[in-house]
Amino acid sequence: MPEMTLIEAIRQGMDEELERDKDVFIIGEDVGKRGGVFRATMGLFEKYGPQRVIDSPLAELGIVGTGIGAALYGMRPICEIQFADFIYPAFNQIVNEAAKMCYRSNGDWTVPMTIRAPYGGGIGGGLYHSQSVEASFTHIPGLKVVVPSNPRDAKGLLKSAVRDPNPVLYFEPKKGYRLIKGEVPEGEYTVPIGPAQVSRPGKDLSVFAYGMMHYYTLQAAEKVAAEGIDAEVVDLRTLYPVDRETILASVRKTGKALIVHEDNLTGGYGAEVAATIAEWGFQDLDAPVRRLAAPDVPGVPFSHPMQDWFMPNPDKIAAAIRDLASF
Amino acid sequence: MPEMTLIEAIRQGMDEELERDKDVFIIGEDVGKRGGVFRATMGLFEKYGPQRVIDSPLAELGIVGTGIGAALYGMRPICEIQFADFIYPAFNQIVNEAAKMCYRSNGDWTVPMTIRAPYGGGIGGGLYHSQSVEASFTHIPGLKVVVPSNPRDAKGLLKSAVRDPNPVLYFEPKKGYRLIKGEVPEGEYTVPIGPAQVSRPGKDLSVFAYGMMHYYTLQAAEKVAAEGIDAEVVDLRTLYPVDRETILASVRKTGKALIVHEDNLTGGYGAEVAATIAEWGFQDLDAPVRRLAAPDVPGVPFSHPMQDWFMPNPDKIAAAIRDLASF
Amino acid sequence: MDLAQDVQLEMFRAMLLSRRLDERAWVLHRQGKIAFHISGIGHEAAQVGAVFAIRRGYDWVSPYYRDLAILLAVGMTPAEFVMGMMGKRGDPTSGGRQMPSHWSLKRANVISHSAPVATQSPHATGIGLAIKLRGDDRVVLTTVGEGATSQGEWYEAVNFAAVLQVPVVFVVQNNMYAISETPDMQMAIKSVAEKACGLGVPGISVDGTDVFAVYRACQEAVDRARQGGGPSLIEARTYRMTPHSSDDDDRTYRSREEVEEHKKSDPVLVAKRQLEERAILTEKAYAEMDAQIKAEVEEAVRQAEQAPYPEAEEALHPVYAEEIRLAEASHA
Amino acid sequence: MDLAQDVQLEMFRAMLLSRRLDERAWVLHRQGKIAFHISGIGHEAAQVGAVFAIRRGYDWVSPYYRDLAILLAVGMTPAEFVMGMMGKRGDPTSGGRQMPSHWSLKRANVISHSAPVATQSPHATGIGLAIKLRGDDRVVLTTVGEGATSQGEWYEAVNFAAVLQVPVVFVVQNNMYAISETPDMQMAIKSVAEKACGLGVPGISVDGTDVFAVYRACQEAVDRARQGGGPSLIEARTYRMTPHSSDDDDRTYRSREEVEEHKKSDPVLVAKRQLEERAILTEKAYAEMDAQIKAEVEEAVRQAEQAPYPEAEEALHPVYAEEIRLAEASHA
Ligand SMILES: Cc1ncc(C[n+]2csc(CCOP(=O)(O)OP(=O)(O)O)c2C)c(N)n1
Ligand SMILES: Cc1ncc(C[n+]2csc(CCOP(=O)(O)OP(=O)(O)O)c2C)c(N)n1
Ligand SMILES: [Mg+2]
Ligand SMILES: [Mg+2]
Repeated sequence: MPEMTLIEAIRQGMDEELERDKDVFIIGEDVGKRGGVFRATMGLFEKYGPQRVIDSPLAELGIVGTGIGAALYGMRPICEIQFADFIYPAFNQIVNEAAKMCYRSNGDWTVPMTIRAPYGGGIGGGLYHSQSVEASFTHIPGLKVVVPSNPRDAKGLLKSAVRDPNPVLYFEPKKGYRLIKGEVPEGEYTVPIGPAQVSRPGKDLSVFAYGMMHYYTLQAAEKVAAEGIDAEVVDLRTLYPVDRETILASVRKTGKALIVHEDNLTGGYGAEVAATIAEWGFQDLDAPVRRLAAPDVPGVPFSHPMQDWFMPNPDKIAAAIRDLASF
Repeated sequence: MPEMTLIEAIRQGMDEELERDKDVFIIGEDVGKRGGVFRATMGLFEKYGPQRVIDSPLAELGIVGTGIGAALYGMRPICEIQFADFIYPAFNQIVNEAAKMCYRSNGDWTVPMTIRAPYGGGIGGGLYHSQSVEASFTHIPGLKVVVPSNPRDAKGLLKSAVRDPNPVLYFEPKKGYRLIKGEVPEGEYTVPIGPAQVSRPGKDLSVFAYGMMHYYTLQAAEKVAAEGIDAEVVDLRTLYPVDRETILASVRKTGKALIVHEDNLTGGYGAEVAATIAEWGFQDLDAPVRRLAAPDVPGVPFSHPMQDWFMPNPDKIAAAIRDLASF
Repeated sequence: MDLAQDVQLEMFRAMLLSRRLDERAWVLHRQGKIAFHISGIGHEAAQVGAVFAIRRGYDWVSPYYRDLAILLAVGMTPAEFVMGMMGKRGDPTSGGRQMPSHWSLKRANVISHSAPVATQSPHATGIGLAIKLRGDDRVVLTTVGEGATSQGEWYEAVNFAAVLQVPVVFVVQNNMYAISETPDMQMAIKSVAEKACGLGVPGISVDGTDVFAVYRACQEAVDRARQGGGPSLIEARTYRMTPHSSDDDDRTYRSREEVEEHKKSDPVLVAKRQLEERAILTEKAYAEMDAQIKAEVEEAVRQAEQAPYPEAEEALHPVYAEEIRLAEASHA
Repeated sequence: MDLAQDVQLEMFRAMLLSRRLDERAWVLHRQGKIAFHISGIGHEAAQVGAVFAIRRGYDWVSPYYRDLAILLAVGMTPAEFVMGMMGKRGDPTSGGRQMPSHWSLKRANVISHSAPVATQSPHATGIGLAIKLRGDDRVVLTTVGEGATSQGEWYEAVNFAAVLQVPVVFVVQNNMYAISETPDMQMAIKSVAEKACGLGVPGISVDGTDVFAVYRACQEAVDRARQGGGPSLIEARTYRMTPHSSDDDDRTYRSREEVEEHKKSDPVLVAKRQLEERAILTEKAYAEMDAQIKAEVEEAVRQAEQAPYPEAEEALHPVYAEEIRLAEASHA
């Protein structure tokens, strides 16, 4: 199997879907000649032309709203939001329109649309090029929210997203674009939207994570393994709908749960995971449900000492694992 | 003490603040001659004139963005969003701007602004005149989010919101506008933003609620009291920042927790309350943390049988209380 | 007028049907049989003029809540409308999920819209883009009120359409009010059509109480769009003859004299006069038509009243497209 | 030119200081001493022309990221700028929280802005409203790029300002690119100034490489605003002479020839020629000024390099206004 980076896998996924289905097209800012500011769409404009890879005006609401309309007509738009931090102008279209279309029309109208957005911190982006925005969407019935943590899933989930008959938000951990490498199967495959995955079986405690934090969690698990702590790591992958079964099965096995994300603690996605466990896994628990997350400040500061303070990392995760394991 | 309705208390609060401080002004759609579509601002245009009660163009982003600018200059705007369902066009301004202003400028700039919006279902409003939107904001450091459940708090919290040096979202349970009546102290008083309140002390289990659901929860608690179940009811009132102390103190006392809201279950505000208890109240718990919330469908349906199915009510709450009490 | 006489009559009948049904809705509301009504009275010429300019059922429509006449003209039945008012299962817009007059009619290419104003405008642009990408020869008709043009959402929709040169006709029904607010509280220009020049699209303002004037303006825009000439903006100037909705009391913000004054240019009366002058309609033919329409409306109300409500559990689906079958099974 | 000679010289000096500092930033970036730079090279005339039209430090400014020359002209010191680039505690915009060039300068009435484009536009309108409500005689200057005018946010801001008739001057620095996209990908009109007619505000397009032309246009708009005449829209046409930012590679979307061609109308050269023609500046005086500025820039870099970084824990505050004291205490 060829090894590639996360962003290469995403690009290959888009390439194959554009090739496979002529209803698929990409729309976003600088996705054409520029190939996207992160180069996710590099080469696609040259290959598929300006009808399939469309540079849009600088307006996220317009990008998503136009995507919804095209999807209603039967197309399969991939909308690129340049940074997740800039998704909020489109919030009304995503939450009030795309998410509610199927239900409100009693199934007459559906919105088969993918919205891609790079998210996450630790890249010197300051408050507005570092945000984790998933929790704003993992509360909205009608949406699906996925976050890949490795190239294989990235490609497979992207292809599933494009083929999904519903609006799918596909958040890309941008710090891992070139940092995270891995094998990607040759030939056609998809990764289903829905199931989380136990990426490292273990018996002492369960650590739930996604995206870049999943990557770090695996590193932390190796660290503590050397100290005799056997952590199970679960890659949540699909954040919404919530895969409660996999979460609860893991807690049933280990009795302890730690949730890790780089979004703020309060009201972050970890709250729902914790609530799920506290409600339906209560009798399996032999320790408090812990969350390791960013502090409750409005964003990731630019200056390095403050950025480092903000971001979870393998050391902080390992410390939290040790702490919980010793409860 | 005079008795009044929830909406009268809100109006009186605004009236007194307009009177007290000439920097206070109201801006929104139809707030002038029309007095607001719910009549919350009735009479204020006539009393304070078009400079203090400003009918704006039909654009929520513009309302909030203009409010932020005025607040930066030192004014104290009260922005009215006609229905909470229409707050999303302003999401970017609230979340990326108002919330982050103080932090990002290292305290140089602050946004003393109140955003009022009627929220909640059960009024035949269908998907777009019934929404509970609080969970979209109780995750955003820099914001404060309050929801009054009775006239006394409504007036007192509104006055605190107007005087607060930060952006405060003030969500009004519109089904209770005229239904909820209560005594309001004469003369000047405020209710602090921050603390939740034990509105009915009890010993068997704790029920956490706010807004209309708090009103219903008190009714449910009376019902089950007749059956010998002594429920403690906590009115959360300030949803963000979270009053973890009051929540945990109640669970310490009762050992059982039920959270009630009319927003969707998954990712709703209840998730954070449950996570708080699962993390810091774990050793006090002798039952799973339960949530009673709306089902995970995209909105409140219009047609009555479906609306009734969607909405929590005193009977459903009483059933959930009985169920948890018997665990 | 180059329109065939039978088409002119058909247009008039569409206006009258909309009017009578709308009036009946107000009665149903007074009778306590429906909880809410938002009216198109005064808008019939704007709507019928616009919708007759497209190929109905073939072209696409992204409407707004006052568009009863448009929906009837593309084939929504009066009974379907009343079922929507009552939240009956047979409501074709949403199976009782949405409030009345939040349209959708899949079989006629009318997309579902919501309450937040102007949200349907970018959808029209997207449909236009899809039509262009597929190489189809359809056009999209989309409507809003003048108040909704204050939304950035509307601006971005028209701008995208202009830049992408897609076949969309943006019709603005300027009825002089957005609930209580007058146009000068929305914009610093005299006519919505002036917005066209800032967006680089052809713009025109027409008398929205004259169905044939609206028709001509829209026909030109539709033709241009279909031939690849891109989008247009059309303002149809009219007057909201009722309160904003059944929840509104318009006496707080406008005088009875003003409302009375505008009844003189009631679009149904204007059209009736035009057809009479053109000797296409006689008083007798009108009376017959009206009687027939009124009977049709009564029959619709009867049918709707007898129709079942949805079961509570139908509300569980379909949140996702995968559940559409489940939803269908549950109300089969 | 009715501007006093010393003011003209002062304007030129402001442009040159901005240019030299900006060039130095690129060098710092190549040296690996800073991680990011977004440049104002090519924008100096547009910015200096605009900011000299207001009462600096008295009027308010709601700027965007390229406005280095504006910030210097209202009193940000070069050292403060470099500290911002380096994320040093002394960064006056944010104490190292924001990325470089995300301005704020409280003491000069420059508000804090963020990265999402056009978000600062409605703030300008709100400040204008506050000025009007308080009866003050200030005006607000606010800027964006031409790409940002595609945002509904910008449209609503100008529309509110027009309807409320508040004293705001909206300046659009049209540099022919929004990252890789040209104006025809943003709008279906030939000039941003055409947007004015759809919004009911005076609009004008000026040569943004001519500082005095920009000054005259802005002065007129500022005077009108101060006298209660409401907002204006001014497009200053210029060219982005650098890649979008230090993260960009512009060779993928524009030719080297095109970039070279535009160097002929480099606004600093244009202004230098103008002052030479008016005999206000000699080659010798220029060389002296330049040397002095370069020394000033080096001194700024030296100071900034020696300045401390914030402590990690400073990041904890101030989330809320109540914590401002805590924040101040922690870095006292
Ligand atoms: C985003 C949003 N804000 C507020 C409302 C509440 N509202 C419903 S209709 C309306 C006025 C609309 O006026 P206009 O666009 O002129 O259409 P008209 O009703 O006059 O036909 C308002 C403010 C809404 N539906 N959506
Ligand atoms: C809402 C939003 N979307 C996308 C971006 C990413 N972005 C940063 S600058 C830029 C181009 C801006 O172009 P223009 O407004 O013309 O200003 P210029 O940079 O050319 O001065 C884009 C797309 C952003 N900052 N904000
Ligand atoms: Mg109107
Ligand atoms: Mg530009």
